[in-house]
Amino acid sequence: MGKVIKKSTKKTSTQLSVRLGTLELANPVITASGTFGYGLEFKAYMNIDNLGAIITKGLSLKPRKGNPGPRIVETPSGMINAIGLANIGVEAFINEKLPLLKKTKTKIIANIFGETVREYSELAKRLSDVEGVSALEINISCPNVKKGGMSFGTDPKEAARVVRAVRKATRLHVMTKLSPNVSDIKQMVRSVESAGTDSVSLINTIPAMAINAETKRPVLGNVMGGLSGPAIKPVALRMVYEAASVATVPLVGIGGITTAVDAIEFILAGASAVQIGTASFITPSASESVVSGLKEYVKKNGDIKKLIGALKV
Amino acid sequence: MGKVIKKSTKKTSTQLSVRLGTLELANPVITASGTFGYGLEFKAYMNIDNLGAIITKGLSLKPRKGNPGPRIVETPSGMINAIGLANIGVEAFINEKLPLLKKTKTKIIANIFGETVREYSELAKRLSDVEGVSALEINISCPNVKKGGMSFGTDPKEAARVVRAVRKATRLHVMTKLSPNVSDIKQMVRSVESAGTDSVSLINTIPAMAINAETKRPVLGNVMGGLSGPAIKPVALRMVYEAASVATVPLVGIGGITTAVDAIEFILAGASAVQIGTASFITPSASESVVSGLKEYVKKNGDIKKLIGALKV
Amino acid sequence: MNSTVIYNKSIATDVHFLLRLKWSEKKIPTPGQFVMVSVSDASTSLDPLLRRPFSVFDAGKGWIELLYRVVGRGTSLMSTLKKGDKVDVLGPLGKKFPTPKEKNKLIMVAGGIGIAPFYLLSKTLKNSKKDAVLFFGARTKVDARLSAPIKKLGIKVKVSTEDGSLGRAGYVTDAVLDFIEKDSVIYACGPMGMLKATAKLAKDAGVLCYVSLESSMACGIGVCLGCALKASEDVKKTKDKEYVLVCSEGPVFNSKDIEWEKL
Amino acid sequence: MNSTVIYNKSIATDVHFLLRLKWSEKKIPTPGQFVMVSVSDASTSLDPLLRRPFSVFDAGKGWIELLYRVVGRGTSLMSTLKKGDKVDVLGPLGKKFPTPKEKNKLIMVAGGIGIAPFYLLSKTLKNSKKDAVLFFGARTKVDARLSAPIKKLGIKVKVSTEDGSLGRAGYVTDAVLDFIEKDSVIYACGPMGMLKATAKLAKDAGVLCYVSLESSMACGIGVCLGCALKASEDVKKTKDKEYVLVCSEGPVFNSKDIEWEKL
Ligand SMILES: Cc1cc2nc3c(=O)[nH]c(=O)nc-3n(C[C@H](O)[C@H](O)[C@H](O)COP(=O)(O)OP(=O)(O)OC[C@H]3O[C@@H](n4cnc5c(N)ncnc54)[C@H](O)[C@@H]3O)c2cc1C
Ligand SMILES: Cc1cc2nc3c(=O)[nH]c(=O)nc-3n(C[C@H](O)[C@H](O)[C@H](O)COP(=O)(O)OP(=O)(O)OC[C@H]3O[C@@H](n4cnc5c(N)ncnc54)[C@H](O)[C@@H]3O)c2cc1C
Ligand SMILES: Cc1cc2nc3c(=O)[nH]c(=O)nc-3n(C[C@H](O)[C@H](O)[C@H](O)COP(=O)(O)O)c2cc1C
Ligand SMILES: Cc1cc2nc3c(=O)[nH]c(=O)nc-3n(C[C@H](O)[C@H](O)[C@H](O)COP(=O)(O)O)c2cc1C
Ligand code: FES
Ligand code: FES
Repeated sequence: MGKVIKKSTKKTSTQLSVRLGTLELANPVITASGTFGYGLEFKAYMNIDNLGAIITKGLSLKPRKGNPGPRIVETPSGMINAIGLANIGVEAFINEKLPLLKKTKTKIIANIFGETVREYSELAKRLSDVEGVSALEINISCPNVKKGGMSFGTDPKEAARVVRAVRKATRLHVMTKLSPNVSDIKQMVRSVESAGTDSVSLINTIPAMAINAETKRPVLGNVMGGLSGPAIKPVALRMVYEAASVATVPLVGIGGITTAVDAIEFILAGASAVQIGTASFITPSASESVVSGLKEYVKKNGDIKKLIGALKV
Repeated sequence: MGKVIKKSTKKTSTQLSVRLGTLELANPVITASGTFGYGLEFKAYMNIDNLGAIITKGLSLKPRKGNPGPRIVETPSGMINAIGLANIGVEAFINEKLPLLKKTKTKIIANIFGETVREYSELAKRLSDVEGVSALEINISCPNVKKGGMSFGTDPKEAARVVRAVRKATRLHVMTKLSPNVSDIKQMVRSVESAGTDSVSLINTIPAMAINAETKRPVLGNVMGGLSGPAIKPVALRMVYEAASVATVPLVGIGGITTAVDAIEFILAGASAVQIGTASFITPSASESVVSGLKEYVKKNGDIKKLIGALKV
Repeated sequence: MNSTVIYNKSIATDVHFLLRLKWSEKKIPTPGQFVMVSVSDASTSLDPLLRRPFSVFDAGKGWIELLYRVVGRGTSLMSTLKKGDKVDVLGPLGKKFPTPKEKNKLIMVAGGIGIAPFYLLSKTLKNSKKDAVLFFGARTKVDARLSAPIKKLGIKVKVSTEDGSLGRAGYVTDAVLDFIEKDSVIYACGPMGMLKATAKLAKDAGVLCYVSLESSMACGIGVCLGCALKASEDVKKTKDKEYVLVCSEGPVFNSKDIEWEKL
Repeated sequence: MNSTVIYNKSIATDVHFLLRLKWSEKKIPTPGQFVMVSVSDASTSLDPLLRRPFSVFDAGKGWIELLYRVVGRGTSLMSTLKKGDKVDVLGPLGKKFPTPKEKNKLIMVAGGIGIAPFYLLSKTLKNSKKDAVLFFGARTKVDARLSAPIKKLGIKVKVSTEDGSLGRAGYVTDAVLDFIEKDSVIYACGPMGMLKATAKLAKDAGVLCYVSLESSMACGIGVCLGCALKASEDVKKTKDKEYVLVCSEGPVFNSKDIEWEKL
């Protein structure tokens, strides 16, 4: 009996595994940058070994303090954040977090951002030198920094420059994370593809704002921030579907995913994997629940890979 | 006593009035195109005389049947519609609806859209010939038509072409309604301003999609549609605030407004008036409630015009 | 209209509820009409956002009753309503079932929760009541209990269950076939598949058939144009209409007016 | 953790509630810690989306108690909770009040609902209890009733009301001033203005002061970095930190660690 059960688990587990080009994941569930700390914080709430991959908080060359508060505000079925990419910096990450983090069998993806193309390529080099990082996710789309950031994310040529530089600097899998703040996401996909990205993740938060009518002031210290959570899911799904119509590399869907059903919707739209963001704030083990839900799904319906882009239009 | 009360009402009413360039409105509350029918339908639920203005369902030269169903789907704190600009056509509007509609003292604004620049200018001409229409709102941003529509809305040059043609064809107030589906809303504002628009309204719905994981099909007959409702309010507020930083013509804020407080937020961000859309579906008299709420506000705080763009940053 | 819950109790099964609300609108709902219910209070939650449509199951002096099945978020929330709670209701909306003629033999065909509008209709039947019959298709014999209130009114009820646990086994439409006479008129409400089959049946038999349809709705009052269904070729030609609006032109339609192939 | 409501009753006024929940977590909350409460069930509503933070008012074997004031959407929803309802709670979170030393004279300063964490703290005080005093600033004498439970524990309570309807009129901090001695230690919780004034007072008097702070929170567990407040110059220099996280490094801070000018 023991054997039989083992076998069926094995089957489920291969049926849950997905491949993003060179990057093989035990399952398609990845925790999104900035919503899962450096991974270790969640050990108290779930088994992080069960994830497909963990993406770190966005890393810069130097540590960053972030924006003045308030940094978050709730909105209908969503939230706006203006953290300002606060992070401990790549060296502290490598020295303090990575040694502990790489003990998990889950793949570690480092999310990186710079203010110049050069900073991106230095980050890529530095992270390629160390053991334990499986891929880099290039954040060209964070709306919360004054320099760089957004302009890379909305101009296909600038985006390609960043990707090309990172591509040259590393042998790791390169995932490029796109901003939703563009008229034509297809053009962005084509551009970062031709610059050599191995996969494309989308979407980052949507630039947004909240105002306190009583004080007549913006709610956020930074005035603007990025909208995330279930409110943006319909926009994210549309963008993944549009991206899938032109993409030749694998896509990773992000935006308001809280359940396994949400994940399946993104996979049907064309994503090979998904990222769980805001949902982890509400339920720290949300990502693990999505994995369990997908496990149930493949037990009944077979290989998850058959679902990728299987939307009947 | 009676006199005193009358006086104070009068004061309130001038304190609620706003001016969009040449267009004077008794109050800043306008019902959004496509969410208020041709206005008459709401007589059973509220006094339409209390509104600042009514914007008609989008009108085209010829009647349009619209998209196959399902045409709407609910999303977290929002909804997606893919009506497909179904409308009775400009002639039927002029002959059947306008005669009844112009009995209200509320200003009537005709929302127009075409598939070519020429169609826009013909619509503008036709509607300028008749009595009862105070302004035209140019919809260059509807995501639901295959031809025209979206491409006008996301390309500043194309948008300007449409506005210029309408400007030439009419002496009515021209309001241009912008799509949120652009990287740089400021550029769009500048472009339609230089083409001669008298005011700018924003935002239209955000392109979006819903998928039924069980049937593996898109929920909407048209696959994609436009997201509206409270979910998009933070994005709309941000865009109005950005637009206000460059606009020289008055702005009209739209997106998820359901209460007077929401309206005040848009006004603080820089809007001279607001439009109520999806909220009218949930409560047919929602727009009237916003007017009442603003009335209370100005009774306590004085002229609403002082609030326009008064955000302290 | 803000309405107070008189009671909200499960009926027949644990997913079916009967909700009685105070009703102070001047308009009294007629059989076939529906109401739109706000399941969340906008001051505390904006999700679910849209109202949910429900047929009027029964109506009396100062109250209305809805019969609903818990299928998703909105109906789950509704099922937690308690006596004294407030709920916002818009209506009555839509067109009623045409009053059957005296000479007509009324055949009601209901599938599952589609039975809801037939109670009020049955109540309003007068002399013709003795000739009226309800064919009720249910999943199981437990669900079939939903027809008890109509039976009590003195209407003949013929049950079919999908699992054969009560009455005839199989689709309700199969049962109807043998029963149609020349002066029969069919009123149907239920799942699309059932309505489609019923419409075909009526067409083949050459009898009049009215169907109460469902569609996703935002406004319920004919302004969002969201609830449109394809009209039949016939309607298209005679009225130059490609779509009909379920909320304002229906929910009750002559089955000939609908393009069944497109559903 | 899914928790069952034991009771949820209004206390002192009709906007203050005491919510008792079953508690099966191994970790027992200590004074000053907080929990994050999910006010809506995600299977029926995604709005409000985020959990709400609340200090632990009291805790016993198998239960915890929260004292809350209805201020907005989330707390309105909470106020409708009834015995037997389920609510999802995350915690205990954050750092506790440091245990006061025997020799210290404990001065608790609470403004409004800021009284919440002091009940559990007062309960844990042993010998020092006779020397502890709570200064409670309330809007009116009705609000002032919130201090009754602490009084019952044998703690001296000195009330100030803004409207002068009970105790001293004016700000609570004015009352504290005369009371500070050399070995006093101040624990404060309440509105920002009050905390700022208290911190200044403590600084001027050269006594130790701990404050329990609030900030907008998304996660409550130190990962979103949303709840950051500016750290004092001192912290900046010694620890190279510009911000402190209220949820994981607080909510209780030494008042010297906070940059009060930026609040
Ligand atoms: C005119 C009319 C009368 C109706 N009368 C009744 C009635 O008397 N009793 C009753 O129980 N139900 C009735 N319904 C169906 C009822 O409106 C839906 O069951 C309800 O809206 C579902 O809400 P939910 O939030 O629980 O489900 P959701 O979570 O919104 O959805 C659950 C499932 O129901 C489907 N659904 C959602 N809304 C609708 C809709 N408007 N029409 C069809 N399917 C939908 C979804 O696609 C999904 O599969 C009627 C519908 C219409 C249009
Ligand atoms: C560590 C901590 C402990 C707390 N302990 C208690 C307690 O024991 N009892 C109690 O009644 N309250 C406590 N609060 C405050 C409580 O969290 C808020 O009152 C609650 O989140 C408001 O939710 P709402 O949905 O009702 O209000 P909303 O509708 O979200 O907002 C209403 C008002 O409250 C403000 N507000 C919202 N969230 C917060 C927040 N997290 N911090 C500060 N202000 C906020 C808003 O700006 C707005 O002005 C505590 C807060 C923190 C951070
Ligand atoms: C508080 C917060 C911090 C974030 N920080 C980052 C970041 O550092 N780098 C990045 O690429 N994305 C960041 N994101 C964006 C998320 O990774 C994700 O793209 C976005 O939140 C949408 O997904 P969701 O709706 O599931 O949250 C952040 C999001 C939130 C809410
Ligand atoms: C069902 C529906 C139909 C609409 N039709 C039109 C239209 O014909 N023309 C137009 O310019 N905008 C149309 N809109 C967009 C609205 O006018 C408005 O810009 C948008 O819904 C955002 O506002 P809201 O969030 O308040 O609904 C439509 C929106 C909805 C929901
Ligand atoms: S539901 Fe809006 S038109 Fe029918
Ligand atoms: S609330 Fe998320 S870090 Fe404190």
